[in-house]
Amino acid sequence: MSAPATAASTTDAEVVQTQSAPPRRSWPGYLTMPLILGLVCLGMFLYVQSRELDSIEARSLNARTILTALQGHVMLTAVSTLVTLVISVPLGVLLTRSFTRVIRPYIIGVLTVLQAVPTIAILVLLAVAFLFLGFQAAIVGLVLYAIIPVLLNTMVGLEQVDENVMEAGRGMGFSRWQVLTKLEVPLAVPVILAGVRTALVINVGTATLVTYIDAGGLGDIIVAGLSTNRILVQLIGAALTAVLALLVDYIAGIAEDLLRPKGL
Amino acid sequence: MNFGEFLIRRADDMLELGLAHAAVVGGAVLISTLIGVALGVLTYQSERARETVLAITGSFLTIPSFALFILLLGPLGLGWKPVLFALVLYGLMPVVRNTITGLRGVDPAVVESAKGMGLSRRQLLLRIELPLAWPVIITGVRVTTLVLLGIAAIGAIVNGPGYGELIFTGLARVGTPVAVNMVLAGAVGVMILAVVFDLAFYTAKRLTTSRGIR
Amino acid sequence: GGGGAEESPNEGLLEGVELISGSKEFTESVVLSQITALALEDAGASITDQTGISGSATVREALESGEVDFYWEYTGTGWVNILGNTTEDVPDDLFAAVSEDDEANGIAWLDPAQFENTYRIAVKEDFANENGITTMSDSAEFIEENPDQARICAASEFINRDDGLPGMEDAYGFEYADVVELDLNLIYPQVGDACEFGEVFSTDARIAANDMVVLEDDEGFFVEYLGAMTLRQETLDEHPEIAEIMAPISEKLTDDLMMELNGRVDTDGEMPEDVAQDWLEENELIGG
Amino acid sequence: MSHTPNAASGHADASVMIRLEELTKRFPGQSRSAVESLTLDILEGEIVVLVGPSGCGKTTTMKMINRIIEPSSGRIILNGEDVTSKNPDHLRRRIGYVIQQTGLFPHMTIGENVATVPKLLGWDAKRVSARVDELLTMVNMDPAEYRGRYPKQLSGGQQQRVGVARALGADPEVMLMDEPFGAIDPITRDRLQNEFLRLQSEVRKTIVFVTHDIDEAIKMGDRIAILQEGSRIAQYDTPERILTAPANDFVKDFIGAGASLKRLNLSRVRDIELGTWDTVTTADSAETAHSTLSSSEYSAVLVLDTDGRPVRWVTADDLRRIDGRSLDQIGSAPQAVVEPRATLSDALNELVAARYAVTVVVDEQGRYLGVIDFDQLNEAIRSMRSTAVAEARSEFAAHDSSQEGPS
Amino acid sequence: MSHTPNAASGHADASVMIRLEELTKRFPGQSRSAVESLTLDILEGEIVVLVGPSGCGKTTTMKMINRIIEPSSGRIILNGEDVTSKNPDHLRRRIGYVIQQTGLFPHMTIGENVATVPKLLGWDAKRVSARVDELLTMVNMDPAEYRGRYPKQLSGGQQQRVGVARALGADPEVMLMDEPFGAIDPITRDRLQNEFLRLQSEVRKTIVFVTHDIDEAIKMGDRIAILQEGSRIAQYDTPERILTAPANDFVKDFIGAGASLKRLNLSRVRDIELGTWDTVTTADSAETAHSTLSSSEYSAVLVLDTDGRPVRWVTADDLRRIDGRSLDQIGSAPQAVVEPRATLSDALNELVAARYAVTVVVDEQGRYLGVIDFDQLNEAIRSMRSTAVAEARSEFAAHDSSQEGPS
Ligand SMILES: Nc1ncnc2c1ncn2[C@@H]1O[C@H](COP(=O)(O)OP(=O)(O)OP(=O)(O)O)[C@@H](O)[C@H]1O
Ligand SMILES: Nc1ncnc2c1ncn2[C@@H]1O[C@H](COP(=O)(O)OP(=O)(O)OP(=O)(O)O)[C@@H](O)[C@H]1O
Ligand SMILES: [Mg+2]
Ligand SMILES: [Mg+2]
Repeated sequence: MSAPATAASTTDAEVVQTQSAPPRRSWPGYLTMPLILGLVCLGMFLYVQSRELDSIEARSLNARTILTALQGHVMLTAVSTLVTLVISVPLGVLLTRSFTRVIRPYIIGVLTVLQAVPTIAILVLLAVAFLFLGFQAAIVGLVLYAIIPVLLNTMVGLEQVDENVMEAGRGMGFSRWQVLTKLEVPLAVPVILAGVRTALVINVGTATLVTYIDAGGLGDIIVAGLSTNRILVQLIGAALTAVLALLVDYIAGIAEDLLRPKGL
Repeated sequence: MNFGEFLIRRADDMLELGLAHAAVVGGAVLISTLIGVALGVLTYQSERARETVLAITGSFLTIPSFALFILLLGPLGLGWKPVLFALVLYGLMPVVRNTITGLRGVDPAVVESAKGMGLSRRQLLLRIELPLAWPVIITGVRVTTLVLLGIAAIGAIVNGPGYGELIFTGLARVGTPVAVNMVLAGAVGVMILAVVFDLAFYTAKRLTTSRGIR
Repeated sequence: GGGGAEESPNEGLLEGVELISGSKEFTESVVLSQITALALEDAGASITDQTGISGSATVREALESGEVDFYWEYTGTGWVNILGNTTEDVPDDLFAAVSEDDEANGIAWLDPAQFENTYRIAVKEDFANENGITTMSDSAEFIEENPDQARICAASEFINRDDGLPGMEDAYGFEYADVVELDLNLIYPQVGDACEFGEVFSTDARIAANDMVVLEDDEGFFVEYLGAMTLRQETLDEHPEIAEIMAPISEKLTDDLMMELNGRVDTDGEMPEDVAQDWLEENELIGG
Repeated sequence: MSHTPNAASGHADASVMIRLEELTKRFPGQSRSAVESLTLDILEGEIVVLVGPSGCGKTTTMKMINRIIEPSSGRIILNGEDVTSKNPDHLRRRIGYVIQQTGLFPHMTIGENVATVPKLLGWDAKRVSARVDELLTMVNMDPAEYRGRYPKQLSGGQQQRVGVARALGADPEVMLMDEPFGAIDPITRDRLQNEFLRLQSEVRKTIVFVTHDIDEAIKMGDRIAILQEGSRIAQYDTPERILTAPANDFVKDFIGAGASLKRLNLSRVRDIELGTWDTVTTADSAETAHSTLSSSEYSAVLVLDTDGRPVRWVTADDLRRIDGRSLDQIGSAPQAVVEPRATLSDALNELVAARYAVTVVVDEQGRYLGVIDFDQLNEAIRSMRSTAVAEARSEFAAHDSSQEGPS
Repeated sequence: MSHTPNAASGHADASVMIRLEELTKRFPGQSRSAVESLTLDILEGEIVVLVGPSGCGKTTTMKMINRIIEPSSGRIILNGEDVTSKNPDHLRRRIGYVIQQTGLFPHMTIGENVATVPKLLGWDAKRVSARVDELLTMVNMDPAEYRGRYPKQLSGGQQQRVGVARALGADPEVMLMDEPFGAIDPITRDRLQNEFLRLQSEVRKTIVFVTHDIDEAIKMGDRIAILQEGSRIAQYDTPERILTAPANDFVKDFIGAGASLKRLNLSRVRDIELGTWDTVTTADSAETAHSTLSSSEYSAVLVLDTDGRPVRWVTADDLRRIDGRSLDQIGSAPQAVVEPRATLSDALNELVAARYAVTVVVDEQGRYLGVIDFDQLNEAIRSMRSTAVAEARSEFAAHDSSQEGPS
């Protein structure tokens, strides 16, 4: 290639490129994140190995406890996210249909209100007022917390779809359902997924709180560290949470690359 | 004492806590929005930059708030300062993410014609791209606000301002008659704030989103 | 406060001194802090209230960094949480050991009060009566026989400490079938529901309020948790009067008294500062 | 204007496919209606072209027919059935639609875009794929190259062609086409138009076609509705009649300069009587040619080969300088040559630049049939016009007398 | 093809505004280049029209000129300055751009859209507002009605017009216009074209204009570049020369049927010598008319009024039935009348349908100047063509001999 083109101002060249070719990550691009996360884990492992642990630290920082906590956390995140999706995407779709215009503000209002209450308060209230504990209560708390990001983004995403495209679809005899599934939802995927990824990260973070109602997860480790003032334990717990969040977000990123319509 | 009586007896408190809560959350949202939009704007064109920024702001959200508040206590002390700081960190990700998504969704034909008219990068951004991405961005801000309203309550552990005080005091007395009232009062307070904030956002979205793209 | 009818015992000792009161989030800690604050104010100090900080670690951090000037701590917590020891080797005079070791951190412990707020296991009164359980040993037996009714609600700290659940199970030679990990506060309402046994603090008014009874630690396993006021050594050096002022008060703080004061807040819904004020005035520890 | 020319007049026999009754659309917040009480009949199997100035309401009218825009008032009757309040999805599946802004689905490849309706109809993959290729080829786009691309990777005209291909996918009985060829170059457009007309002559769909190009309207339309602001009908008639008997100044203006020239597009050489010219054959001698020429009123003779194909114009001058060569080696080659299926416009085009001001007409084998000169064209035009005017007059009278009937 | 007609040949004197050198664009993942080594000079103050089949690379070429698409290789020289690697914003502010897809800003009202560049330039509010009104009026849209609307509330053609108005806002020295009138009806389009040409005659901007409409190209272009796939230049020449001496079959095909008729658009009645017809005046008696007629080769005389304006055609028949009426009360009114500034195409249009196969030419006051008959047109065309062919031949020879020079 001749000099002039390469000398072009970089920001501009990038714009042009993103417009002409759908951005797909290269293989090295895909590998960076797991590599970094792996290294972080390895670092933590080596550091913990090198330390004399007292009995309190040892009680939290052992493979069995960590794995159980991790597994619990993954379950919490996975199930709550799944439930969130199952609730909020269809709800978002419903709330963008014209026939729900009247009830729309109320439903959103209620959900907003629930979202804003600190999860810890919801958990406590569930536990105290309904004596509702454990995994299921935790899911309720997490879901209430994650609905709004997905719901709002679903709605905005759907509202943003180009009118002309929908008109063309309707003009071709697409039923409402087909317009929705074949055009609106795919075209709203980037915005919806932004909401989902936000919710996922929030869920991974918030799920550390459900340890207070016997729902396990990495919160067990963090709170153990917190309550006995063992910084190392806290740090490991928090770091594991962050690693998990980034990993989950990374996987969601791959899902987005696959789901994001390529023509956009 | 039922909940109603409790509220009436604590009405002054409720109002005061509410204002404090709203102030710290409002401040944090404002700051996160400014920083978040700026980060989004700086990174949305480059795959690597935006993934990095999202990973970093995302991992903020995973730091347990208890731990973060305690961490901040040393440098920032007790009260609103650590709370504000932590809230800003927590609030970034939804804003950044939606800013990026919104900017990337702007119709290339429109960007092209704007460029064709000689708008500078800045003008393009301020006059065309941001206004068009605005509905998505403001949704991110809305999510941030709601998330922060909740987290702000946890700020009570470092004696931060707001309804968290009621919630945590209540929590500390669970099993006693006032406990549920207190937690409930705190929760209701936050809920009311949520409604107020959300109404504000709804109005702001309507007022700030051009009729041409509604 | 000037203009009072009654003469204050410590009039003017701390005139012009500014102090910040801290406490943990639970009632007893707040009440103790309020009592202290009122007493010091009575001596002329002006007090900024920063009570109700959540978590031992938080409030301790606040003390060390000067965000607060004093709060009440417990010897057991000091030994394990603050000084990072385990409880396999608890010294006989725990208070002496803790206060000595903590000097290195620049924190002073005033002489302890007469109450002890330690770990205990509690059950519902009905449950105790029905099954004839009054001591820990009884419970060990019961658990042996009824593994399906052997669930304990406990908070993270208790579960993870040697002087908590693991050590206790060793000492009494039994094992709970299920550990329900909860926030400390959630335990009181959950006993009898999510679990049969619950970890409680001995002076907590909610024990009585929730119709629970404490099982006797007949093996004497639990570490002592004497309450004592902590403050930075430099504060104490500057104002040694504080120790003088607090000594008579600590004298009077017994288990039963604490239980009562806690109860007035928790059960009767009074404000901690009112409870503190009443008690101090009643006992003429401050001027009216 | 209360007198909207009755659309169905004179067509009572053919069945009406689309009837619009007093269709009105007023957009919220606008002072004027975009479409104002439009009444129009479209017969089965015909192509009706809507033309009119930008913003006159053509697109709005189209969108009301398939109910993408709900009318403010009025009725739409499809094939005898009032569909104004029917389920619009079902309605739309019977109606193909080419949207003005192309509206390709940006997240689907070209192939997927075109395959949309066939897939909707549940065709099997092989058939769909074959159909996609067929349609893309029809709009002059190489399937191998374009099938896998995304809309944003196409040029404007290519996008529009994909839009057309997509709308044809399902072979719907009724088609609405909103400026389908607006962004396409003349060669491709001509090819598409012809392809379209060929298809139409086979399957006879009912087509409503919007264009702003009056030439296209004349070429494509069985009837043309010239619309004024608010979709008020200025004239609704056959292309011939619109060109020769414009109803008013608006129509006249809209047709623009060159109405007569445009009119020539509508007739073909085979429709008029050809003139004759003096001919000789290559077998003839120079003398024969010379005598023919001297007895002719023209300054040249046309030399035909033995099969009767014109090969040369030869003048007296040429003959003088023949120098023993044969007749097909002198003179000049005839250039203005057309076949009978050429339009009169083609003939005139040749004529204008032709030597001897005459166009030679040959049959498909290239054999001489006759000539056209300007006077013949002039006469043809003039007679067409007088017929049209007479027709218009008599119809207008008939219409006037039937005014009392139910409206 | 290595022989790209040298763009600048014969124009060495006028200064080159835009020079494209070996400009190439290959989109990622495509096998063929969208633009392949295009070299083109555009002189200051001229309108160059790019025409070519859909997908041949016109839009890509335009976007490379203002660097919205970065070229894969090659150089762009603007006014002598290599701008290939200059800051594109500064470049673009000197270049107005009408995008093919209109690209209006959906969040701004029409008024705000049009005001964009004037505001950028920091004009005060009053001046901006006046300019907006002026521009909207120019594109035939009532400012009062449309200024406050949003793009989605406009019809397709209206949107396009706003796009044009917006690009004109700042009065840039160079304009790139990508099918600016593609979706506009002929009347409005004609008006816009004329307005544009009028403006251009005053300010002489340098304009690159893309269209797929060869008629528009002929009307608007000082020079036309006919492009083949990959933006390869098939011919780059004046409209006259392209019509009369197409470089190859591609160009011939692209011009399409009716090249000669199109050619007639380029000349005006005043450019050719008028014929004469026998005239009498209304003051003359029937006998004078009769004698004029009988000595005439035509079958009718033209009756002029006392000011010399044609009022009647009168034939022998008419005279016979005069019954004492004056000459202006018999015969038929002359219809085929044009003024000298009419194009030959207008004249032919009249001629085709004219009684007596003749078009009457009158001056601006309507006074008789002469007539045009078909033979005159024919001759005019034929002489134009031979001039063009001769020119092309001599130039080609000159070009051939200069092949060795630096490219
Ligand atoms: N982003 C892209 N990626 C790949 N190919 C492209 C892209 N944009 C355009 N093309 C191809 O480049 C060629 C030239 O496109 P361009 O838009 O310049 O054509 P055009 O001459 O403007 O056509 P039209 O008259 O249809 O607007 C076309 O074949 C088109 O398919
Ligand atoms: N959504 C809308 N809101 C308000 N006015 C509208 C809307 N859509 C169209 N109009 C107006 O209605 C009129 C008719 O629009 P329509 O799109 O039907 O015109 P058209 O005949 O298709 O024009 P074109 O040839 O330019 O495409 C126009 O004046 C337009 O401004
Ligand atoms: Mg339209
Ligand atoms: Mg183009």
